[in-house]
Amino acid sequence: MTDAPVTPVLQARRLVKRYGHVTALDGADFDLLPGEVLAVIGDNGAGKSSLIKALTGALQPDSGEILLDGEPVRFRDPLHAREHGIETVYQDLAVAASLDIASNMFLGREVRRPGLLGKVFRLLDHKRMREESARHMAELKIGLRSLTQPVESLSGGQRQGVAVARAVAWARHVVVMDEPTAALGVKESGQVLDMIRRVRERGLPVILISHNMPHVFEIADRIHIQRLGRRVGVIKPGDHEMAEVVAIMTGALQLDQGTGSTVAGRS
Amino acid sequence: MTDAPVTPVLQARRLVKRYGHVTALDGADFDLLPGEVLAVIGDNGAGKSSLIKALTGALQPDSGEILLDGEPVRFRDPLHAREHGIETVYQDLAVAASLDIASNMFLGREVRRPGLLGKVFRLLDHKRMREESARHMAELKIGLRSLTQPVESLSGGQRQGVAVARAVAWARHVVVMDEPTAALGVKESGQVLDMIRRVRERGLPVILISHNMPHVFEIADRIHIQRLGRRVGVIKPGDHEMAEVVAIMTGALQLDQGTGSTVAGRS
Amino acid sequence: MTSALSTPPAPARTGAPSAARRLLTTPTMGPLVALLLACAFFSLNTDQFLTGGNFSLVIQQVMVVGTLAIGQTLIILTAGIDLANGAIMAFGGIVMAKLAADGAVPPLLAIALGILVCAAFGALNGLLVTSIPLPPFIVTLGMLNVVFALTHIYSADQTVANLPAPLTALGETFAIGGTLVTYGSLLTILLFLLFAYLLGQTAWGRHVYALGNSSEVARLTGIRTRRLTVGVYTTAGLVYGIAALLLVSRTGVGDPQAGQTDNLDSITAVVLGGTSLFGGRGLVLGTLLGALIVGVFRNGLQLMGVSSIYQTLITGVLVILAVTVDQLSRRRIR
Amino acid sequence: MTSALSTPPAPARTGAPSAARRLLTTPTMGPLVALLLACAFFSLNTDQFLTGGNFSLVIQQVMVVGTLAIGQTLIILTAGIDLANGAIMAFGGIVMAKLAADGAVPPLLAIALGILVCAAFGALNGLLVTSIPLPPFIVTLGMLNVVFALTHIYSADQTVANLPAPLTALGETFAIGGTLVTYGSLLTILLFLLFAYLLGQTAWGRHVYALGNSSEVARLTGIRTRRLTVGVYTTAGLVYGIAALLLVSRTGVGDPQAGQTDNLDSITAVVLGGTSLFGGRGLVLGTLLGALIVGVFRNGLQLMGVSSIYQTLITGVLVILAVTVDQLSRRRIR
Amino acid sequence: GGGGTGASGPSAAGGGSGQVKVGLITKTETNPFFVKMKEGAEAAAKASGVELLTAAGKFDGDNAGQVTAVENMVAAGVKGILITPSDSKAIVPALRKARSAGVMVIALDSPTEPQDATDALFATDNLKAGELIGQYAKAAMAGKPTKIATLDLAPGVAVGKLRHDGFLKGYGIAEGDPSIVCSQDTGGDQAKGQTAMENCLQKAPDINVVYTINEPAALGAYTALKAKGREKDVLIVSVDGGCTGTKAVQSGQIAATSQQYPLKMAEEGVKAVLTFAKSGTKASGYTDTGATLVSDKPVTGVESKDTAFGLQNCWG
Ligand SMILES: Nc1ncnc2c1ncn2[C@@H]1O[C@H](COP(=O)(O)OP(=O)(O)OP(=O)(O)O)[C@@H](O)[C@H]1O
Ligand SMILES: Nc1ncnc2c1ncn2[C@@H]1O[C@H](COP(=O)(O)OP(=O)(O)OP(=O)(O)O)[C@@H](O)[C@H]1O
Ligand SMILES: OC[C@H]1O[C@](O)(CO)[C@@H](O)[C@@H]1O
Ligand SMILES: [Mg+2]
Ligand SMILES: [Mg+2]
Repeated sequence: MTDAPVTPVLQARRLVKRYGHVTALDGADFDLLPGEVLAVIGDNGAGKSSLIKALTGALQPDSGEILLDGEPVRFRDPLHAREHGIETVYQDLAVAASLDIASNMFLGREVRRPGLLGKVFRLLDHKRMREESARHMAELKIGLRSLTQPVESLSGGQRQGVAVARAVAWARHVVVMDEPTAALGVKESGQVLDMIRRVRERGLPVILISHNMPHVFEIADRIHIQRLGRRVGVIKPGDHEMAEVVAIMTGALQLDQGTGSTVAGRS
Repeated sequence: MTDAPVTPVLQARRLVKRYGHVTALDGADFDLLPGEVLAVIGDNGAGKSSLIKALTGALQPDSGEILLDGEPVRFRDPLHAREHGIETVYQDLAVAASLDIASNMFLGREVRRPGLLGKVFRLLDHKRMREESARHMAELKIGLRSLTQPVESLSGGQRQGVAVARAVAWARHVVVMDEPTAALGVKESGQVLDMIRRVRERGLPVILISHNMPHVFEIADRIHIQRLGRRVGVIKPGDHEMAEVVAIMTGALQLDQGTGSTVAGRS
Repeated sequence: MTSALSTPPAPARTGAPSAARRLLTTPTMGPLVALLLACAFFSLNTDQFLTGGNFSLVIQQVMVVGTLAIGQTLIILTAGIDLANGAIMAFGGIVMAKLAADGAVPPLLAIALGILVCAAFGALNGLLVTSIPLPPFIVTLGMLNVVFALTHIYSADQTVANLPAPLTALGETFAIGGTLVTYGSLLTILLFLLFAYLLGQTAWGRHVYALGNSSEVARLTGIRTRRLTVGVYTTAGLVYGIAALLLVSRTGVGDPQAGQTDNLDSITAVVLGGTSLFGGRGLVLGTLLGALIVGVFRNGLQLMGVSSIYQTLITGVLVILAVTVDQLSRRRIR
Repeated sequence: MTSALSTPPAPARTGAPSAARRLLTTPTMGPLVALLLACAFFSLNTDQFLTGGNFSLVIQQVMVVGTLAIGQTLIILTAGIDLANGAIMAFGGIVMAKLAADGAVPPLLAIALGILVCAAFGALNGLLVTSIPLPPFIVTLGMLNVVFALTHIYSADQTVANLPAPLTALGETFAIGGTLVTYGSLLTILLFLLFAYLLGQTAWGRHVYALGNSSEVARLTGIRTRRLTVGVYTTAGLVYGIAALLLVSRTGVGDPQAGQTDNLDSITAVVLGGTSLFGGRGLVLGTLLGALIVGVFRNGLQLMGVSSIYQTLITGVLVILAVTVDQLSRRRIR
Repeated sequence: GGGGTGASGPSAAGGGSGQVKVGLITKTETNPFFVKMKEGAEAAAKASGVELLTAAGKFDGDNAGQVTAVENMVAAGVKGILITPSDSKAIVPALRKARSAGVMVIALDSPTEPQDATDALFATDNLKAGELIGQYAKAAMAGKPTKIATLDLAPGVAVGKLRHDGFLKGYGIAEGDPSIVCSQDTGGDQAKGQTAMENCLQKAPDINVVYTINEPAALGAYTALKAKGREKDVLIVSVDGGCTGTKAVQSGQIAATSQQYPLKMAEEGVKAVLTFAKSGTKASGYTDTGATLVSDKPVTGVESKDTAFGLQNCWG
């Protein structure tokens, strides 16, 4: 099923991560193909966030292997992954509460003024950063009454929007989004899905974690199903019913990876 | 449309709340009828959370009036609302990070040992609280590998589950949930909707804020549409198409409250 | 489903199968290891260290700061801090000593009044902290100056001696297996146990932790955070009053100069004991270990004849080492 | 869409239409009001207060603590704290004084070495804080003892006098409209402006605030939090080195006893200036105001002839009042 | 009251290791005066083959720290303790316990209250030291109208009060006299002394006599005066006679100082403990280690020595 003649952009083999006696990843495999939108679904606690954290340098797996474009890599930290063009929206909203939207959009990649002011005096180009942020936020159509207020005073959805806009704006290789629409309104969610499509059009693959099955079926090229810390299957939305996929996810059905057909599972 | 011969359980008239120069509530009205599930929908930043915070004592409106069973009330703080049987799941997860699940479930309502140990020595009945918590959590079918770990080590969805289970377990008058399923998996979301139904069966009204239109249409008796800090309409799911409701919510259509029909709006 | 990864403030589960694991994962493990290492070191390096009498002495020496650190623990658990505790204790001590020495007031009443005064200052701190609200650091810093001044004004800078028996009773000793222990040491240990119980086994304790995790969460959960905070500061003040009595009974005088570095010393004990300065995480028995670590270092180095400036140097290094051991032991468990 | 509700660390927008609103909502408003109130009070109550000479004096008196408080602000913005800054400064001062007085080393080199030593201790603090990681409170508490001891050992407790001119040059004065101002005062003001610029107008400043908001968020956003933290502590150490030079030039000697209460005093200035002890929120110019508030109180009360114990009492009350004004002014704006 | 004897652990007399141990507890480890005292004790200890243990309070006035040090030294088995009490009354019960455990206790520098709480006292007469500089200042001003600033120690520390009172006595005025225009605490610290003097000058620019608790405070005052160009016409008097201070007297920065002899206090103390260890005879009573007025501008009616003498006998 997952076989393709192309080299996966991002791959993981048998990742294991334990917290005390809780095993978050229990030998998880993972493949992301070029240009695809790969949805990762699974129950709460299935290890989806742990998986993508391991893939993006935010946590170090206890064992297992990660390959980028077929080459083994070990991301020391999120910055390292970022330097490889991988941008991530983490589930726990990586925004700095007391900074404003523009500062958050450009955090770690600030733009300095041209000329001496920037080179020698390292003066930030606030105006440009604010304008570009406004543009990116407008693309997402998140209604914001002020761009200069600290993000801590934004609504949960607005804050989420900032993180999504940032990832999309900067990605050069892979975009990873951990439940990006969880806090978003209908309109804003639609915008995020549009954005994901546009990212795909740019040729970049996207990893999307979501509990929203209609969204997943609407946008995903393939669906990675995570259960109890493992990948229990990868399917194409067209080949399966939504109800069937949910059943696999919860363990009610089992997927035979050879044939792609499902058999009754042990719950 | 909102007219009914019965006294609303909870009502608000022309609530206003400003943060600096941001107006979160701009004269919002609100009615909750006995025994109903009332969904509150609206874009990000529409003032949904501000509205229910004002209704449950978590914030003090700058002006406007709140009525409980037809009588004017002013909740000093969330405890005061709670004493009137109103339980709330706030959007920003009101759980104490370093305490375990049982402690969170019973926070503020701890059970003491029977007899002298409890009365004089104020000894907590950990066993009973843990057992009851396990029961409530099991009802929600949130998969938890340990009940005694601090909630900060739970996944976002698991944490959300704790807050929902707590509200449902304790409510005596009204249950308020601000995006309770936002972080939940498919199975877990289904459980929450089931729970809401069961609460309604107990005769308690439920206020549900959600961005998930299928959920809203599946469970709500009426839908309160919030836009730019105001209620722009209340509809019954049966009377309107989902797309139409979304259009009202985003301002593309306007609802004529007299007839219940929609007219093209100014966006 | 109810397995046993223990949480910092989780209650002891009697008879639970995982007692060993629980012990290993308790946050007091680090301080305990640090303390035992220090004891082992000093036992090997001096003859006088490993004796009942010397241990009794160390406990006497840390009981005042240790008791102050109980109150400090409560306040730090709520994400506050108290810089005024030593000053409040000094004032309480002077009040009880002056009232009793002048003979104007029966000794027991004098003690009660002294403790009450401390509780009142604690309450005042709590009211100020919750009023606007104001940051605890700055409230107690201001209060430190105020109470310090009041102490000197009230005492006219005179040390008060010749105290009646009840004020020094806690300095009397009784024997446990040949080792003489003061009643004050016993009282201190009992206070630690009492607060371990209150924090771990009562609703009040849960609320203190919840408040420290996030006062907004606590408020939304329906905890009366203002009342709770004032209560915590008042209780801490009460404990400082008991520390005042311990101090008076230990030194036999009312001393207006007392307690001046005890604020930082008590915070040190709390932090060495593994309690987070950000609130919501920690155990009062860790604080006892923290206080003992400092006391053991000072005593052991003195017994080894290390000169005082080198004592200071070594104590500095050891404080950092002790907390390193603590952090490492936690990481291993995670 | 780009209206102007200002954020604490937001940069100044030159020529923005909402300058008035921006001023009103800036978190330095509270300290400023408190300072102006204090100045008004003392001007009305003593003749000598409102003179250029007296203001110049107040600045001289607060410049050492003020400069230390710049470093303290940086560290507190990262959600850390530094209890060792006064001790590090004292050591730096002794190093430069001894090296220069013995004549072994040219004065300018001696100054450079003294400042470097301070930066090195800052770096050591930063490395320890990020290593395990360890809590800044306890690292710097330990370091306080270590550096204190080193100062006394290295100086053999001798005050070093007869310093060559470069070491005292900052104590010289120049006239601004008839009022004599020391070069040291000027340097202090310039340092404040420099760090206001660095924190508000450079990427480094943004990162410091982000780190203070949440080091996990900063890490996930791709900031090298370890390197940044070590950098902040090292920079703070460097600033303490400059404070050491200011101290030496002010007193004209290298004094091993210097700086002992400056740790708490510098924290007081930071907190009075409206910076949050929890990190991520505050302005270094607020710290300048905080330092001035303390200096003005002390000076004004002295001029009014208030006896020192009552000065302590009143200072305590005023510290609480100042932060009350600050908090109230913020609340009004919200 | 009192806690009986046994509370402090092992009986001291049975020192065990053979070598006689003696403890020295100073007020702080930051004042050169006490450092010198420690050096004196170390030298004497080496000469007589006894082992010296040292400890100090954390600040001037830290009684609790000194109590702990006393207990630990008793536990370490010292034969005698030399102590400069930070709090003359508060230390008494702890010393009583030590003595009843068989340890000889000698106060250095500052007395206990009551004085017989220690076996003996080797100290400067601090009231006298203050009186000497008071008399000197009075004579030097020769009837000119005076405005006096007193730069004191800290509230509640006996030495500070004794010297201050002695100065007023020598000057022939009482507390509250209108000629005292400014009184400030300095903690005996140079930087704080400077700030205090600056503020005093701001308040009363015409101050012409400055009493200082010790020489660090005096030097701070001098720096402040110099900044105002007033160093020539203000008379500074002090107590201590340390080498830095005595040099300042020589160069005219300080007009006169009462010199004390910490080395002597320490040496005598160690010797006394050795004698006790050998013969069981305890030292007793008060030994005035002397205070000498040092000045290069002698005044009539007050006996003084010049700085040549001062530098020969100075400490630090
Ligand atoms: N820091 C941690 N400490 C302890 N346990 C953890 C930690 N992080 C995650 N876990 C545990 O690991 C398991 C997997 O968590 P993870 O966050 O990866 O799940 P998830 O699939 O993302 O869930 P959700 O859909 O709720 O976000 C959970 O049981 C969780 O409790
Ligand atoms: N504490 C606050 N300070 C300043 N502004 C605030 C604060 N809380 C809310 N706001 C603003 O008030 C408006 C309404 O916020 P609210 O949280 O009520 O929206 P919401 O409808 O719940 O949005 P969401 O669906 O994203 O949760 C938003 O513009 C938000 O930025
Ligand atoms: O600080 C007070 C102490 O300072 C001295 O004068 C030495 O400088 C001592 O005699 C006194 O005890
Ligand atoms: Mg997740
Ligand atoms: Mg909301």
